[in-house]
Amino acid sequence: MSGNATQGFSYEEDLLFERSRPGRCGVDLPANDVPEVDVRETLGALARDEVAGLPELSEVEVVRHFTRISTWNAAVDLGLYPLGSCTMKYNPKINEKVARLGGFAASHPFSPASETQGLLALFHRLERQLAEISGMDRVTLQPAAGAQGELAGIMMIRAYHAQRGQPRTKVLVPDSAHGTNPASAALNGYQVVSVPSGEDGILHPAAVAAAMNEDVAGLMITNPNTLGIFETHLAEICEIVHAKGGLVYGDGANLNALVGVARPGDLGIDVMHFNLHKTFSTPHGGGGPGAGPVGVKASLAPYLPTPVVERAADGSYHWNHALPHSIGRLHGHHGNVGMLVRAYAYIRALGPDGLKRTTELAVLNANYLLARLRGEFHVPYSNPVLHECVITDRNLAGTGVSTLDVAKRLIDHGYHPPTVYFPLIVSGAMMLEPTESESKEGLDRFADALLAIADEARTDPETVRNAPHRTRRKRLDETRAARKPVLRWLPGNA
Amino acid sequence: MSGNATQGFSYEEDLLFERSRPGRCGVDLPANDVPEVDVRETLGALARDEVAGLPELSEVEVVRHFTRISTWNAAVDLGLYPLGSCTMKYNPKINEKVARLGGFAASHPFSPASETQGLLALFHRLERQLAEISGMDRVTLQPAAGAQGELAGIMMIRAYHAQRGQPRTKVLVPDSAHGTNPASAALNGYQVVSVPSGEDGILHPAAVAAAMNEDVAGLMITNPNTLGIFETHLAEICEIVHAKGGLVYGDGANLNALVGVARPGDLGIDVMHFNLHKTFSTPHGGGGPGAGPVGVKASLAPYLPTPVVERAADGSYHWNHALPHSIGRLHGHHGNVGMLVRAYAYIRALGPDGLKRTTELAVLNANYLLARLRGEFHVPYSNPVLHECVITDRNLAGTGVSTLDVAKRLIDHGYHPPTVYFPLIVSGAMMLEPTESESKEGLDRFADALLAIADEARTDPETVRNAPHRTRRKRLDETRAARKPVLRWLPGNA
Amino acid sequence: MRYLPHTESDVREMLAVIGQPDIGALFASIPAQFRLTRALDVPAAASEYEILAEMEALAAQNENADTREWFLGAGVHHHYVPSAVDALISRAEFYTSYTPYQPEISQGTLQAIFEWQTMMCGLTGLEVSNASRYDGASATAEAALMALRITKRRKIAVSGALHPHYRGVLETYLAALDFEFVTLPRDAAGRTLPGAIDRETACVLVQQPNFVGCVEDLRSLSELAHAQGALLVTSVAEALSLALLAAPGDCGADIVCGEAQSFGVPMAFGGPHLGFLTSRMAHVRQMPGRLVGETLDANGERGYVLTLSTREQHIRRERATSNICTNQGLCLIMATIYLALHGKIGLRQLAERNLAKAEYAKQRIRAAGLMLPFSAPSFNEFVVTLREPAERVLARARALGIVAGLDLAKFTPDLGDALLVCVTETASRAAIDRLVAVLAGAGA
Amino acid sequence: MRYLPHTESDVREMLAVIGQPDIGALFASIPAQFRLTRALDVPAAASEYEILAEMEALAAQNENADTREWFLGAGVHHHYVPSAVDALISRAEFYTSYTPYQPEISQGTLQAIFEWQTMMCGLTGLEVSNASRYDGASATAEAALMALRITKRRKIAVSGALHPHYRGVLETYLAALDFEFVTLPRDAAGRTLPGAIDRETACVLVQQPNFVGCVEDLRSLSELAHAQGALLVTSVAEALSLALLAAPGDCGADIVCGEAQSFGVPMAFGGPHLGFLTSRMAHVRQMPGRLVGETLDANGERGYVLTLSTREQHIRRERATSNICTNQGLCLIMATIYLALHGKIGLRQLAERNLAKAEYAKQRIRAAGLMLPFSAPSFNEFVVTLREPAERVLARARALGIVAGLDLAKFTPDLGDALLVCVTETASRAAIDRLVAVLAGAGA
Ligand SMILES: Cc1ncc(COP(=O)(O)O)c(C=O)c1O
Ligand SMILES: Cc1ncc(COP(=O)(O)O)c(C=O)c1O
Repeated sequence: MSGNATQGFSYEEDLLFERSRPGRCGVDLPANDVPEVDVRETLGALARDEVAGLPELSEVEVVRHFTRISTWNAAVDLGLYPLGSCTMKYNPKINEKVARLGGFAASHPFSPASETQGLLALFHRLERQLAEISGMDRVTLQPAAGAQGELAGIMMIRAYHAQRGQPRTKVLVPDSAHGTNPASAALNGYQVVSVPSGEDGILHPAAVAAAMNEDVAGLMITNPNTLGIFETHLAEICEIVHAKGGLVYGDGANLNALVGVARPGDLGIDVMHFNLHKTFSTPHGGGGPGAGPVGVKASLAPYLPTPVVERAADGSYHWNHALPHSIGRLHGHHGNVGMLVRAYAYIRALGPDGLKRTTELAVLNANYLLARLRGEFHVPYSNPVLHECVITDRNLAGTGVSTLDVAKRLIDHGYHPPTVYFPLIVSGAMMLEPTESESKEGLDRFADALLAIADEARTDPETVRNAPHRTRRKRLDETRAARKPVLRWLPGNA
Repeated sequence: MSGNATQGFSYEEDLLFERSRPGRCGVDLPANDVPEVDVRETLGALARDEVAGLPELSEVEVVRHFTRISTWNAAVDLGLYPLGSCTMKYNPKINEKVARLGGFAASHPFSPASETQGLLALFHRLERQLAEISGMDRVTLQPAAGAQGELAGIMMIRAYHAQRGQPRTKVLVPDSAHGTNPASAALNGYQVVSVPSGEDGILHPAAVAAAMNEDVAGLMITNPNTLGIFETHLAEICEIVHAKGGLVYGDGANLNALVGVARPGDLGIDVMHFNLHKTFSTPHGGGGPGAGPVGVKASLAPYLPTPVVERAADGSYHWNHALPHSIGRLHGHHGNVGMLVRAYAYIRALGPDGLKRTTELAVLNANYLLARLRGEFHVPYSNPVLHECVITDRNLAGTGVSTLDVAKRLIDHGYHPPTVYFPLIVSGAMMLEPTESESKEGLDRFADALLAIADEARTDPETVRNAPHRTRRKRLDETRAARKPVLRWLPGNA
Repeated sequence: MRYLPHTESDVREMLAVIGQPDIGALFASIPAQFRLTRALDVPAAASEYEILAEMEALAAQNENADTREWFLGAGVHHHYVPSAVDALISRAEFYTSYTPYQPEISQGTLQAIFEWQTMMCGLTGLEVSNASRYDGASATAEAALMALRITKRRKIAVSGALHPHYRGVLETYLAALDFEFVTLPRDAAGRTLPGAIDRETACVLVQQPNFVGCVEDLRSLSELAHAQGALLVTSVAEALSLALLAAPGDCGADIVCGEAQSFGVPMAFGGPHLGFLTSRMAHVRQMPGRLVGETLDANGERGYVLTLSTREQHIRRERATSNICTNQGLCLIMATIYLALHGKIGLRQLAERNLAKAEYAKQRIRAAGLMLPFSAPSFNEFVVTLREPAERVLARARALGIVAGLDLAKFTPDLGDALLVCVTETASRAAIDRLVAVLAGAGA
Repeated sequence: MRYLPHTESDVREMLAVIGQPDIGALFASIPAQFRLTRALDVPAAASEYEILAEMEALAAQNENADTREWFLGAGVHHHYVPSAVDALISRAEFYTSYTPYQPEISQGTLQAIFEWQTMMCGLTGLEVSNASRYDGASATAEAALMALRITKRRKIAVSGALHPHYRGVLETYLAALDFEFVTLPRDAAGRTLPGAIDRETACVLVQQPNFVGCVEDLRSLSELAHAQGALLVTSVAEALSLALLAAPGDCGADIVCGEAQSFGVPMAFGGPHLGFLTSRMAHVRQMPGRLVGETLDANGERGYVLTLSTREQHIRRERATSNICTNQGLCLIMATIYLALHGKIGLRQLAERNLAKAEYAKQRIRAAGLMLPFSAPSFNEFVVTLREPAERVLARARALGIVAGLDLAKFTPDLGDALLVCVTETASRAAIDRLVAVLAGAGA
């Protein structure tokens, strides 16, 4: 089996609460230099008697607990993590270091602009850079993730129509779209109209034209789409939407396919979000934090969330809260600043050539991987792909082995599985995004593993269906978890 | 089998050189702002054409390489590491943080004292603290590890005798001593005379008296000794040595048994080393760096290595290089300063009560472990132990299972083995030092594992003899490695 | 480029396998007129050494709590973070992984989330906790939305003492939806004055302690709300207060939401922080965001998985309970480690220490002849009425290396020249005394 | 106390199992009169928060390369360390483990050491490398001892241009042993002048580049040494020079030793650093310190183990080739990561950059009318003759935030008012120009 992984030693570790012993504590406070206060006297019935829900452990036990459980995770720093649509690229270590500088990490959002010029300058530069990269006119850094960026974008679209005195009720979303697109539109009170993709996996002008009318606020589109295919009719589609007074929202999750090569703004997109935790290398943190800045054309600039950072003639920076038509505030403060700092450092590291080269190699990797797999695996669409590709389990029909089984078996080979069963328009989809961080030989090892599994599906399907075999925990029963949910530890439910 | 460990997923990873591809590089230099130079022109034949021996990899590959291979190590942060005599206690994280402060990590040994007062103050305080803890009068922080501390101590003993015009040729070392003791004495040109321990594992006055004479420079003794037993006759032994003009060197490796409870200096020790990486929690770093400060009584102070830090009347600190009788310099600069910083932070964290409590609990843990194991395992000596204990494989005689097998089988249970086959005076020794960092339930799990192995040795000796079974690599062939040594990678020797 | 492993020959070989002459050909699907024919106008590539220098220069321009005496809070609190927290979240297995979609290789993250859920249930006195929201403000907005879904009513009674930024985000999130805001005024003591709660009211939404630092009487608020069939939603901006104040759930709160930045997450100019949301089990299917549940593997061993996902966007799409996908995972792990380190004893001691420091400050301030406008008890934050514009006091304090608090002029003009002062365990008695001296006029 | 897991009841239960009434009883073997009856006189326990504050205050009093323009080297060199190095050695698996005695659970450390050995062989042009010594000074002393063992001779011809501290440690280590030092003078060009090498000579010991920065002609020195049956031992204090200068082994050196701090190890006031030692395979059994070798496991899989331990103290005791036990393991891993990141291309570029910066500085200094006493080529360090006491120049420079170099007055008085200046990749052209201006009298 693949030289990429084997089986080894693994630690077990109970829950914090099971390791707890009354009287232990992992911190010590400085000696108290002010008078003690009597809690009851000060707070009366407003106080609680004791803290509930917390364990009691010493520092060494806590350190061992989290060090041990961490070893149960796959991670980008341990190997290929080809989770399609998530752009699991390498997270440079220098970004982690600079984000921890006291001037960033210990700064406060209510410190006046005059005392935080370094941060405002960074905001201003990053906004300009993202605008240049995307071909948009203005950018807000406030959204905490892509989905919040979508919400912000949709809200600006709503504000735009409202101001024109023509509120609209519908938003068009291709059937290949990510779940956050319809969810964001709905969260902002829009009715979602699903638009079918064509045989070739992309959106066709006719389909959009058929759905487009004066009651449609706009279209949300991902380009390249979730199949990794460039929406070749996008310009025409934008015209159709614009002709009916609608706006086009661009889901920028797949921007890693375009940076330095093409700009959504040039393609007719009116508003889009960036996933800094994808295209711009900020770490995914086991589920976040990310950052989802939003870029807009000038027409939508009046609706940007407040405050916006501005540069005065004297070169100093300040916050502008006075945007009369702003959709208002989306985040308690200035967004996920720590991620903005990292993304800025990433753009500085690459420069114009490096950014473009990154895109080229991300696309080269996806195409190489597809070339290695085509034939053995069914490829649902023949159109050329950019930064990611989708294959399916169709060719495994009859073996009893499904996409899920292939995914689990990949784990035994030392790989995080691809995104599976998405996009929904492809049955048994496996969505592979290697990113530019993977070397040719790394891709070859990965392709060999997938091919070996396809082979194994025919020769020894049971082994595939029962995978993973090498992990500390075997396949987990998700149905059981949902049937009678156990969502917290209670004494005795161990 | 023990709930402490199981088998899981493990990554494989080739050597750096096998992953290398011509043209890759993991760093970028800033643009050059000075004229390029022609190497040949400047250096002629003194230059080499190209660098040999180095691989070529990108940053992401290097990060993955070392992250992956790191997962093959056991570590204190992952669990009990009861390596006797090594005091593998918890390494507090705050110490790692403060040692990295620029004012320490980016400071230079040739910066004048006036510009490095913070470091000199720390040196001075740490010296005072170690002197107080050990009952010695002066301390040098220069030695890089315990063994270099031993060498420094022996050199001071030599200088002491030389100055009295009576150079001596022999050093007494108990047969239970650590290998560095005789090696250090020999490295300084002394003839080593081994003194037998008594039936009860400790040194007896008679044995020392028999070996002691005017040609003996001194005695090296470890207390508690390598069996974890306090040398109850030490005071008398010191008198015997002193009576013949000799000096007593104390090996402080086992100081974790005494801090705050008894002081070597009060027991008659003239010179001793500290292992800051043991008693004072500085991390062992996979083999170092450590730090081996040496404390001396006033009689040996004139011979301390130079320079020594001193405090002036005005409270400022300076280096004193003018010690006419000094043995000279032992280290290129001021020793392993980063470790001194960590040890200082550790002493500050514990304070007088914490230091003593640490000793008490280290001793409690060793005694508890011994109580749990006594009976099943043979205990060679009945004397009470302090911070560590020694058991043997005697009771396994006939099963074909030896100490080495038990050690390897412990790995399957998720524990680093104890120190084995040391001290040499105990056949099949297993030397267990849990340290104070281990909780009662942790010790119980560990004892249960050892007892289960003893049991298994009788019911299923093969399984024990072939251990470990759960690790990525099974038992390694050390004989083969030594027979035809392969000490570096060469193209094609993979 | 150091991040890119490809050699020239790799590229050639790969193109050969793909069957394309050059990389440009891979972009053939992009219409020529849309291809960028110039280099991006961003600064030239920088080495690590240059990046570090530039970032240090930018960082040096920002006042921060590492180098000042700090009394500014207002929802972002300066607490000491034990070094073990950063050491542990710096494990690549935690910070370079993603959402634990594949449980067999994500048990570390999943177990930590399960532990977080358990601790937050205990701290808030409720039965179910999700795995983070973006921040306290959006968590509060989503809590309100959740209340609307549960009660199917269309009125929200919001405390006037809710953090103005939370109120702002709430309004942004709800702007497009059909329902009505009623604002509950603040009484003289500094607490929310109930009233205007009726059968139309979906929820009463109050902050605990509220924006001006006063501790609300949740029990009576919940009685009033429940009497009308409305829910009590409690928003907590200073999570440490949960260790000292009666658990909102025990006081009748149906949903507790807020900001857990105080649990080991850096202030970082306002983010990334850690929104949280807990509720009664009865409402779990209306809960937004990820949930981790316990289950068994094929061998019957205990393990953890993401569960009840049918609430979520990737399954439910436009009918999901929220649009959230990427959340604040690593901040959740920071907080879980922080809470594990402090534990039951340490967190309580810490909260009591905050109370003691703040009470000492209040007493010194009164002694200095300054007015504290509110009589309601506070935790670690309170309002001081000044004798001059707060701006001037703040400027004087800054000159002395003290960040004295938040100028309330913009937020609660009715309070006149007022400052919101936050005193945590990080303030020494001497620093507090220096603060009081400045408030009282020193440095003028 | 936060580091100690024991609860009171744990202690009680454990004592019960042991069969002792109290902890005191466990120390019964210590004679009463020797038990400490008072508390240790050390400062009271401090919280993390207090420790951090105290340490930051101490650190702030030390001039350092993070905040100054740095031209001070002399065996401790300021180079930029890529952030991946610290991120990786901060893996607990590396820094909280110990010597890999148990290979099955130490393969990470063992493989890294094997990789280090391979790289150092390539860089020095020799066949075997050990797994670190304490530092360059003691590595050099042990190299001399090794030469004495190999040749069984009793004379050591030491270059007068050896780092004075290395010379000091050499003398300390050899003080007790019966043999003789001969010092080889420095010629006008700054190189070691051979001579006084005879059949008694065990080795010729030279530093490359030498203490005054000059590059020695190792080939001719090795010919002269070998002609007398002596070994050539080359000590390298600036390991980066190995990327640019002819490999000592290729020039005939039999043993190469020195300091690898330049490979990613912080200056840290002089330690911990990284001593290294390489030699010809023929001498491997005389080599001090640990060696890692390749082997197979029970399944025939490749793995690594500590090997040839019969040379070492834990086996050979007084007959061991050295007394070393704990060495500089983690520094070795830092250097291995550093070298892997730079690799063949990066390390060469870096070395050439150092040369270019130093040559630029020399040219500007000459242009400023100052004298460079030595004509021999240099790498990144060289001597400048001043027109005034170095002390005065250094003080002026410090006032401008520049640490200009090492005052040679104490070390090579024969050079008059002289400064040893080190110029690495970290010095910008502007910084170099500022330095030259100060050397030439600016700031007076
Ligand atoms: C195509 C697409 N759109 C939107 C999103 C949502 O972005 P985020 O997870 O940052 O909220 C994702 C993230 O997975 C995505 O893949
Ligand atoms: C008893 C004893 N003495 C001396 C030493 C040598 O100390 P170091 O390894 O720090 O050189 C050790 C270390 O293992 C030891 O256990």
